[in-house]
Amino acid sequence: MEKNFILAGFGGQGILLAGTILANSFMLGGKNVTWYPCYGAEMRGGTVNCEVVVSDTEVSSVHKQDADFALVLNQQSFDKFVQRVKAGGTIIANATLVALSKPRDDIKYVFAKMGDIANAIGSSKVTNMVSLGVLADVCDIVSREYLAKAVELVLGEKKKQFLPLNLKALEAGCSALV
Amino acid sequence: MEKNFILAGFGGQGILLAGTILANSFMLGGKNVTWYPCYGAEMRGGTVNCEVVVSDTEVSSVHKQDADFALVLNQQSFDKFVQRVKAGGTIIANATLVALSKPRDDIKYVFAKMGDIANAIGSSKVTNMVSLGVLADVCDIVSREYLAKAVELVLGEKKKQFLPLNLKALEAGCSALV
Amino acid sequence: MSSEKVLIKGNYAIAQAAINAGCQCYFGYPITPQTEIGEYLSAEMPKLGRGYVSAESELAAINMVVGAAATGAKVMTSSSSCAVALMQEALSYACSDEVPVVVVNVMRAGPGLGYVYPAQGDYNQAVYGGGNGDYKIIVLAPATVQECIDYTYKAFYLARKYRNPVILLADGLLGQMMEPACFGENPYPEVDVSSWALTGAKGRDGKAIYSCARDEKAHIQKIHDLFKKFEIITENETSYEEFETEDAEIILTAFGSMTRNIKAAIRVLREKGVKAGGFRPITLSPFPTKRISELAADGKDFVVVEMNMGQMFKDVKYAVEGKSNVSLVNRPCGEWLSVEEIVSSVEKILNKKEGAYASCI
Amino acid sequence: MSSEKVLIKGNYAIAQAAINAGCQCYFGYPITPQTEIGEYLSAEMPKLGRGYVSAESELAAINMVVGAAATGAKVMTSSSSCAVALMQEALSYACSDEVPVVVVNVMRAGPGLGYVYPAQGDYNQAVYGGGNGDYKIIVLAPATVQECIDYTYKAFYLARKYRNPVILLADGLLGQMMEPACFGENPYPEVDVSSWALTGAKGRDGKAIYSCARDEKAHIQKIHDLFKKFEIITENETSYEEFETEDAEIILTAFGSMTRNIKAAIRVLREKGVKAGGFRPITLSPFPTKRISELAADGKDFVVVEMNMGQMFKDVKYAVEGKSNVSLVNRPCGEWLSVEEIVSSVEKILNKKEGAYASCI
Amino acid sequence: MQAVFSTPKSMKEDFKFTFCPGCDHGIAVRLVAELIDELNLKENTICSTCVGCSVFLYDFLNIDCVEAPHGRACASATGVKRTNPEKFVFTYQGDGDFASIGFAESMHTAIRGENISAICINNTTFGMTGGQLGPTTLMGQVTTTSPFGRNKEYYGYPVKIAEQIALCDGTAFSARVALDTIPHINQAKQALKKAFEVQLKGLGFGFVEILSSCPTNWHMTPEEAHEWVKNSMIPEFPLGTFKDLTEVGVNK
Amino acid sequence: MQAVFSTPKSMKEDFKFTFCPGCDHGIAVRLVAELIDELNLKENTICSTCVGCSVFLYDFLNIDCVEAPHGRACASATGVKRTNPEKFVFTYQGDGDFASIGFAESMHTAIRGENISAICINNTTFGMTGGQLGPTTLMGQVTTTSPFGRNKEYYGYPVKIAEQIALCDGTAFSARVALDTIPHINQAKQALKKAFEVQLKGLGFGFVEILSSCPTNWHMTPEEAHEWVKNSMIPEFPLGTFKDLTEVGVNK
Amino acid sequence: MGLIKVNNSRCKSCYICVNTCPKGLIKKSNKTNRLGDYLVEFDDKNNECVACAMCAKRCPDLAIEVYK
Amino acid sequence: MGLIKVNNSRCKSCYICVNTCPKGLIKKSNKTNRLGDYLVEFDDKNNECVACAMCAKRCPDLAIEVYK
Ligand SMILES: Cc1ncc(C[n+]2csc(CCOP(=O)(O)OP(=O)(O)O)c2C)c(N)n1
Ligand SMILES: Cc1ncc(C[n+]2csc(CCOP(=O)(O)OP(=O)(O)O)c2C)c(N)n1
Ligand code: SF4
Ligand code: SF4
Ligand code: SF4
Ligand code: SF4
Repeated sequence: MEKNFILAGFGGQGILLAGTILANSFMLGGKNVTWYPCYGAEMRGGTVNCEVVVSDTEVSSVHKQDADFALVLNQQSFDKFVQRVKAGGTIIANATLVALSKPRDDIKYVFAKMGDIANAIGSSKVTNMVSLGVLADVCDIVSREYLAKAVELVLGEKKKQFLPLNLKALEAGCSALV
Repeated sequence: MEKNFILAGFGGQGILLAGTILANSFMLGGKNVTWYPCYGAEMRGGTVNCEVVVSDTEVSSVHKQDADFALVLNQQSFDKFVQRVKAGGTIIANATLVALSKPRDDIKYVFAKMGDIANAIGSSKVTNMVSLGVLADVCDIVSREYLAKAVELVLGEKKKQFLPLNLKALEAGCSALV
Repeated sequence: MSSEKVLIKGNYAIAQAAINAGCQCYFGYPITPQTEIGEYLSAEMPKLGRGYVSAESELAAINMVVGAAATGAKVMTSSSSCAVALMQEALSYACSDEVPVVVVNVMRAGPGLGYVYPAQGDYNQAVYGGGNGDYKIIVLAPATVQECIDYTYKAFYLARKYRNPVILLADGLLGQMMEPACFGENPYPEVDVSSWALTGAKGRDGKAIYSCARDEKAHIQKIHDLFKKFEIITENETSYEEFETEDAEIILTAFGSMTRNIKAAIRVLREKGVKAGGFRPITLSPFPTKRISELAADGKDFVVVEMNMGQMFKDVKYAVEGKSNVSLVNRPCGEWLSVEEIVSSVEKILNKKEGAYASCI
Repeated sequence: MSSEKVLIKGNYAIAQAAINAGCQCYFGYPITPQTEIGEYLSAEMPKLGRGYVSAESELAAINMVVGAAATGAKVMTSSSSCAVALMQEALSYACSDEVPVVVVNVMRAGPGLGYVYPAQGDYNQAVYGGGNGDYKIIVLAPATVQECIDYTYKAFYLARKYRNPVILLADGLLGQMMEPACFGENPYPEVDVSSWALTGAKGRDGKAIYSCARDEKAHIQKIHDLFKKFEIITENETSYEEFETEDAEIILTAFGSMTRNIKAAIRVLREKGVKAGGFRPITLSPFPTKRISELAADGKDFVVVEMNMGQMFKDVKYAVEGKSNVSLVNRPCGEWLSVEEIVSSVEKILNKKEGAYASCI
Repeated sequence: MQAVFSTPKSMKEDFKFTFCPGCDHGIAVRLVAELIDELNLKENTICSTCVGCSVFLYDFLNIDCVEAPHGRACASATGVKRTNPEKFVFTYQGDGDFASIGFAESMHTAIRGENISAICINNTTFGMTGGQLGPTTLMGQVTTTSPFGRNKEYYGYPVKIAEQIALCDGTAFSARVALDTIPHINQAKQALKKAFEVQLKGLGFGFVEILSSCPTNWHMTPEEAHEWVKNSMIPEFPLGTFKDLTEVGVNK
Repeated sequence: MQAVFSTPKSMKEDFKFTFCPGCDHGIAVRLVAELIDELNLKENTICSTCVGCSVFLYDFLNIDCVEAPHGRACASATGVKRTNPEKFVFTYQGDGDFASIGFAESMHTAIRGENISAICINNTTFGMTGGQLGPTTLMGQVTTTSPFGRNKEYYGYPVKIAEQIALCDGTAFSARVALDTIPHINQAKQALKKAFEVQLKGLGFGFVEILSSCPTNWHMTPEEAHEWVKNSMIPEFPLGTFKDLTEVGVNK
Repeated sequence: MGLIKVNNSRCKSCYICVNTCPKGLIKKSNKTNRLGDYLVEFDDKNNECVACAMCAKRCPDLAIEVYK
Repeated sequence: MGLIKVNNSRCKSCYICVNTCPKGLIKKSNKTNRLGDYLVEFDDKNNECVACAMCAKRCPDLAIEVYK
């Protein structure tokens, strides 16, 4: 089993952090995992994305041409990565910023107003956490429990005060599709 | 036919110039020839020497381990290069500065008071030219005529005023052994 | 913490491993994709009372490293590709000086500026040098973040054990990716450097470390000694990884983080019924020429998979000496060759049996 | 004067040939044994209204040369060994920039400072670079003072014809020796550089010369194009000299001024009844791999004779691919291998038929 | 209506700055372009570009450019000028490029009195690589490689580029300017003009150090960044002309 | 009888200078050795040597030495000092080494305020390679690479090393001295002592530029060479102390 | 009497112009650029703009043209 | 009252000492060094040397020792 996830959005949406937490959750679950960032061809501005690959054996490539899951937080990322989801794969989009559209027939679509949910909880800054919750809901191999532990691990002592809000956002994401 | 000549003395005795003139004389005679300078292991002071190789075909090595002829203008050079003359080869020494001695049996020795001859002509500075004259006298393949032409060529227009003295010294060298 | 797994970036892994290995001072100048090594150390070294120097250039950094290493200090610098090119003169000196220098090269693309496209184009730069004269550097190529740690430890050890510069040749992928890894303890013993290190001429005559014997004969001897030393290094330290070579008919060969891709490709090929195996030099210098030669003598063909124009390919082919076929699957830089690309290229090669020619994708 | 023979030093021959080839400006920094090139040009260039720059370093000099070459100017620098190591970054850029740079390396010893012991230790430095990434330089190795002239002309021509850096790889022996030589006329036509040279954006848009395409795909293409260009260079310009190879059983191989020694050794060996021949690459890059391979396929053994630890030896062995034996007769620096030493080493090799192993004297 | 302010003609038509929002690099490039227009230099100029945030200068200015490796723009420009003395030749460099890795080349180009103009953008950091400590980082300043602030024990002191260049006998003009206010921008343009003119008159090396903001790596808004230029940089790097031989020519 | 002048103890017993007859390098080395004796530094010193006529310094001084490539002695010494802060570390370099190829390293070592002492022998030429034009060659001076004399068009101007170094904020001491007369030799020793002391006190970079003769490449007798130091060099390179923070310490 | 035109494809939403205009005639709009940042708009209902060009001189992206 | 000793293996015959000694007590001798140059000798018949050490201070080759 080897699955890869592309997480994408614009700078400031906490994409790299979300990817780090996802990767940590896999590590805590005892899997092999890699995380790899991409800043795109342009050096400044534009979208940011990272790729997380989880595997039972050693990860084969850390940066693949297509993805099993794409988690996209803005329109540009949707437009770009919808093309790179494998046939049969899933794209999970932040409907707050992404228009509902289904340009391909061979993949699954999940739309959730992650930004709105985050705002409702208290800050659009935790949209990324909401999105991870949605991902856990959609994707079997992503574990809510390990995600929560990973959030704690990554925030660490220094940012402990943000833990409750982040966990709440994660939680909210997990039940967003209900 | 390939013969090589080592010319040696201390800095200031005009060794490199003498070698250059010798090499030019061979070139004028239509031979293949190379000239190669050695400054010794020490960078400053000490002896200077150069090596001239003349050949009917392309010169095989420009810097050889032993020599057919050694032309030495001071004692240190004599001591060093007497060991590097080939068996059957010849060492030609400036008896003004080199003590008469024959440490080996298998080579020929020629001693001439080149410095005294040069002084007599007018300047110890032309000891090198005297030595070339001696060499021409001793060694068949070195031609007096081409040497004289080579002196003219090497001194050139700029140093034309020194030509007569140098030619005189060369001439004196040629008949020094008589 | 040391035996726990942590998810960490290759660059940080190298930096922390250097600290664990006892690195006393870091000298460096920023360049993507390895700037984080210096950034990490600028934060951590002062806390430990150790040194960090923002050098004015890589040329300065490597010469600082050589000076420090001459006193027996454990030191390192890190950089990338075009900037490592600036270190060639000093590396040639360091080999001749026999000082234990550690250089990390987290490769980006070339030639020239190369931006930050991932690549493995500095194989020749590391293995053949580019400084003057005859000298050899030990080159270690990690494939995972764990190995970034392991071989950083090893780099410091080998450098001191053999008084020879060591290059840790990583790539941008490895530097930038995170992966779970465990620091453990630096497994290597301390090396006694007191016989040669400069410490001030206390109770003894002054001694000097320099590159060039003053007499021709002695210099020739020195070079022969250096090469004899490297023969011992070759004997003792040549290191490689083999997977499923025993029954293999075709051996995929890669170095650095491309290793993971060939491993997966081998699995796929095996599933498809191709008897594929893998060979991965860990020390690029000394290169496992002997082992490759043995495998070739067994009639096994080679496919070299690398992100450059066939630099390691040439050394594999040199080792094979015509005993079997050697092919190349490569891209000069950019997107890492994917498992699928590798598999389909190998299949093409198998069909054509063309051997010994490059099949650049 | 131009058709007359003159007795001239290799260094001066190179300098005057550069003038004859139309060199517009020289940029350099002194280093023995090639300082005379700069000294000669500092006297002659001003008389011709051409440029001479005392650069502050070799690093500066090569970057001046690259800048000037980007405007289509004929320019050069010269240096030696350890100092050429400082040019590696810029040479990698220059290859990628495709600017016609001419670099003369009059080799001294290495590694490190190397004093001025004669040597041929920069074969790898010139042929494999040491800059980053994949690039190839044209390397010409003269064997006589006459060839210093001929290949200086050629270096300027090839650099412009192919928009590729050219290294003239001479050695201290050649630089310091005098030999009769004839300048003749520069035999090469002018190359039109107007399509790419920077001349100020007069009546057109500004254009730029840079090393790295801004998009990954374009950069990959650029590298492929550079390598395709080098294939054409290999096709058109690979150059070597063969002597008495036809019936030879053993072929002595050397480059640069060692060529004269193997020629003489072949004569001696022939006299002794050994069927010896000679092969001498003139372009070290592109290397005459194909021709060596053909000779090896004919069953001819090789003995590589060089003043280093076996650098060209490896390329010969690579070309031979196990088809015949390759031996090495070498010394890392210092006294040039004599004809007698070569002859006796070849005889030893013939007796033992050991092949493929180094027999360092 | 008539345009009283528009894009200089020597900008590329479709240029798109790769600088961050609010970065002063853009203003510096515009001033250069305006001067190229005003002095009618576009068709006669060759620029040696550098490696840093302005690496793509050749995509912005519609002039001929050659890219130099990091730090070597002055050497490259020397090569260009010596073989093309009639061309207008300038460099546009970051302070890391000019005064850290390339300091020997920069100083010696001044020492040689090379007839070129050099521009150095001093933003107290290595912008392109993400804000490390550079040769001009202020005492106490936090960067990614001076996380506890620049202190003398580890890092030493910032370098005074314009003063060092002014001390070189080959320098005909050396000034330090800033871009934080409109008067300063106007002064900057005047200084650049002089640095260009000394070249055109053949007087020697012309140099301008431009104090410039890097909001991204300073983690400030563009306005905060300009305040910081004013309050922190200018006191340490005084504005002014340190050498001006426009009238008399180089001193020997 | 008692020796009033003898060979410093920190000279190697069998040292043999490789300098030319009458070359001031020998005097400079002696002064260094005397100070090492007087300050009792022999057992605690590491020197980074250079490539130039003094390349064999390690054969003369009985101290630990590491050879740096041409121009990199200050970088090498930085490496030594940062890992051995308790050691006394100095460089001994030619002006070509210090101020031409190695100018970036030299300046930045001063800028960083590295606690080392650096000595630069200014003899207006590259001695070891046979007298080429160097960074300090005087205007009009004939060398093997300025056969028509140094002119500004081709070569630019000589560099004022001690002044440039003094301008660096990390410099605690910078002076220029000469060796042409006994009073000058005495002053030189005093300056060297200060440059050593600022290091011992941890005040920053200590630097001395020593005007020195090169009879060989100037084609002069030793006495003529000293006259030339006096009449030609000193007017262009004024002797003096350009910075002295011995008392107050580095300024920040 | 004055008028400015903002080139939206160049504007990077640094808002220097907003803070610079002495009459406060430039404002954040609610249009976004391709990075999702809000562009600026010229809002001069009372024809206050005197074409001083201060906004343009401080715009680092050459996004403003000024007319009179 | 004073006395100097010249170390002949160090002396390079630069003659700086000859020109330096204020009393003219150092002279070219007719002994040569290994390069063939004439060495110097101390010639102080009248015991004029005051051990000022000026010769030694200017000798670039540390060839002179001074005693008092
Ligand atoms: C030889 C080399 N070293 C390092 C780098 C990485 N690098 C690129 S730009 C840069 C510094 C940029 O800073 P500066 O020159 O101040 O310009 P800015 O980006 O701030 O405009 C560095 C270190 C490189 N490209 N080449
Ligand atoms: C990289 C490099 N470039 C050039 C040289 C050749 N070289 C050796 S010493 C020297 C200059 C010596 O001049 P200086 O530093 O002034 O010292 P001096 O010999 O005058 O004491 C040069 C150019 C070298 N060894 N290495
Ligand atoms: S990093 Fe700084 S200097 Fe570079 S473009 Fe951004 S703001 Fe400007
Ligand atoms: S060349 Fe000059 S500096 Fe060097 S040792 Fe001789 S006199 Fe002294
Ligand atoms: S100053 Fe320019 S880039 Fe900034 S907001 Fe205004 S128009 Fe846009
Ligand atoms: S000064 Fe010294 S080296 Fe010179 S002649 Fe006198 S004793 Fe000899």
